[in-house]
Amino acid sequence: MKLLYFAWVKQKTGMGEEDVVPPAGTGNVHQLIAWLKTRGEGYEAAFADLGVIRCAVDQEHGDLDTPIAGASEVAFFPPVTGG
Amino acid sequence: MKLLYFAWVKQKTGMGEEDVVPPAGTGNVHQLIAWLKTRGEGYEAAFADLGVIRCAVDQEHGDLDTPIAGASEVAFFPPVTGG
Amino acid sequence: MIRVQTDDFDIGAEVAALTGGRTDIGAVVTFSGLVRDASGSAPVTSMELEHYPGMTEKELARIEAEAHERWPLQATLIVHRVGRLAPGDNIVLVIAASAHREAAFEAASFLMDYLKTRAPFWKREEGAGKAHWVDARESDDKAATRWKR
Amino acid sequence: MIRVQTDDFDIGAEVAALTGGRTDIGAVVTFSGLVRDASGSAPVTSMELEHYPGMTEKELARIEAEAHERWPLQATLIVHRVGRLAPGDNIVLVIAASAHREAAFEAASFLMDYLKTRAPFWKREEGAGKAHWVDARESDDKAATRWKR
Repeated sequence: MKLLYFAWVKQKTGMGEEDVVPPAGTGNVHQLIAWLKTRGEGYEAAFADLGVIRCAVDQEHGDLDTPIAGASEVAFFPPVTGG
Repeated sequence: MKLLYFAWVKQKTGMGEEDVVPPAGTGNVHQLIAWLKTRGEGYEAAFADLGVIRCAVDQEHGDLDTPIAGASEVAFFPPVTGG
Repeated sequence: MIRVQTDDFDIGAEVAALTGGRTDIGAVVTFSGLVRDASGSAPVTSMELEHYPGMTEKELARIEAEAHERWPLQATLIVHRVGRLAPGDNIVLVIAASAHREAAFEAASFLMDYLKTRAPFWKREEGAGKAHWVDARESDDKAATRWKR
Repeated sequence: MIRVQTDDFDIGAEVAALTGGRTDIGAVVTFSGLVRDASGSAPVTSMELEHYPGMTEKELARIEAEAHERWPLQATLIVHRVGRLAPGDNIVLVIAASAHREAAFEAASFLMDYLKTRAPFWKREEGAGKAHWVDARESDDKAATRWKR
């Protein structure tokens, strides 16, 4: 599974993207974040406040409950500020 | 006093503008129209339906009750259709 | 700024003239109106735009001033063409520039609603050998009442 | 049509491309967003626009398709720039063309509200030696809820 990070989420994790294999039983976005936070300080900082984290699963807007089974790409970012 | 006519009001009166001296006592737009209608068929046709006549006194939107004392220019036209 | 002219206008050049060299404008809304080839079911092959010189300019200036009273606007422009036009030709251009988009959108919409119901222009459409003066639309009067206060 | 690009755009040329040769368009509304020289009280000397390639295009296409479902539109265009921009530079262009002005105004406003809250772009402002990611505005979320149905 490919993970992508944008804006300050990218700055805090220290990378724009990475390939990961989450442990069995990682069923939704919330569980994926919980696992990521065990992987180091950068992730802990990035995901400290889930109220300001937005996500997309296979390039569609999702939320903490969105299933990730079979997903090939999950992205994390702050609320969008384009336009 | 200068009178101006626009769009189909101009076509019906047969002229774009004219100088007139209304009779004493012609105090407002409605009285001016009443007098104009005595001046010929073209005026009668132009002012047959006052519901579709708009006017301006000295280049400001007016209505049938607008005074014309001292006015130098009164214009008659249909509802506007620009834009 | 307001202009009444027979010549066409260039939207990009007009926007550039309003915003050029400025860094306090965040939002620009333009409205341009064009001649369509049909009015209801009747074909339109040409259009004649008549206006009331003198009053037109005063009325457009008044409409523009009222927009500046109602919204924080950095710049506005109203350009209206007169004379003979063909389908596809530009008729009118309104531009509203502000720091934020809400004011720019509302002001441009307001300018058009007021122009449509207050500025002394009249359209005469020609097509299929017939010519007729365009009737005012009730929907335009209704749109203008949105801004009453 | 949608485009994501580093290059600037020309509003007049884009409108001409959408309306050229057509006689069924009566109203064109454009919105352009520009970089301002200040964000609140903080000076802005440059801006970096990041986006999510792939998702951005999908999201913009979805927003555009939704506008066409809601209003009778002859043509629409969304152009969004990415990369480094300076105060006064264009950021985004939205165009909506319709037979009548109500649809053109509403669709352009809708496109901007949805773009602001759904399209994956992020702004980073730099000024006075500091850089910060722009916070999302509550007013943008509120504006977008106008269109909920």
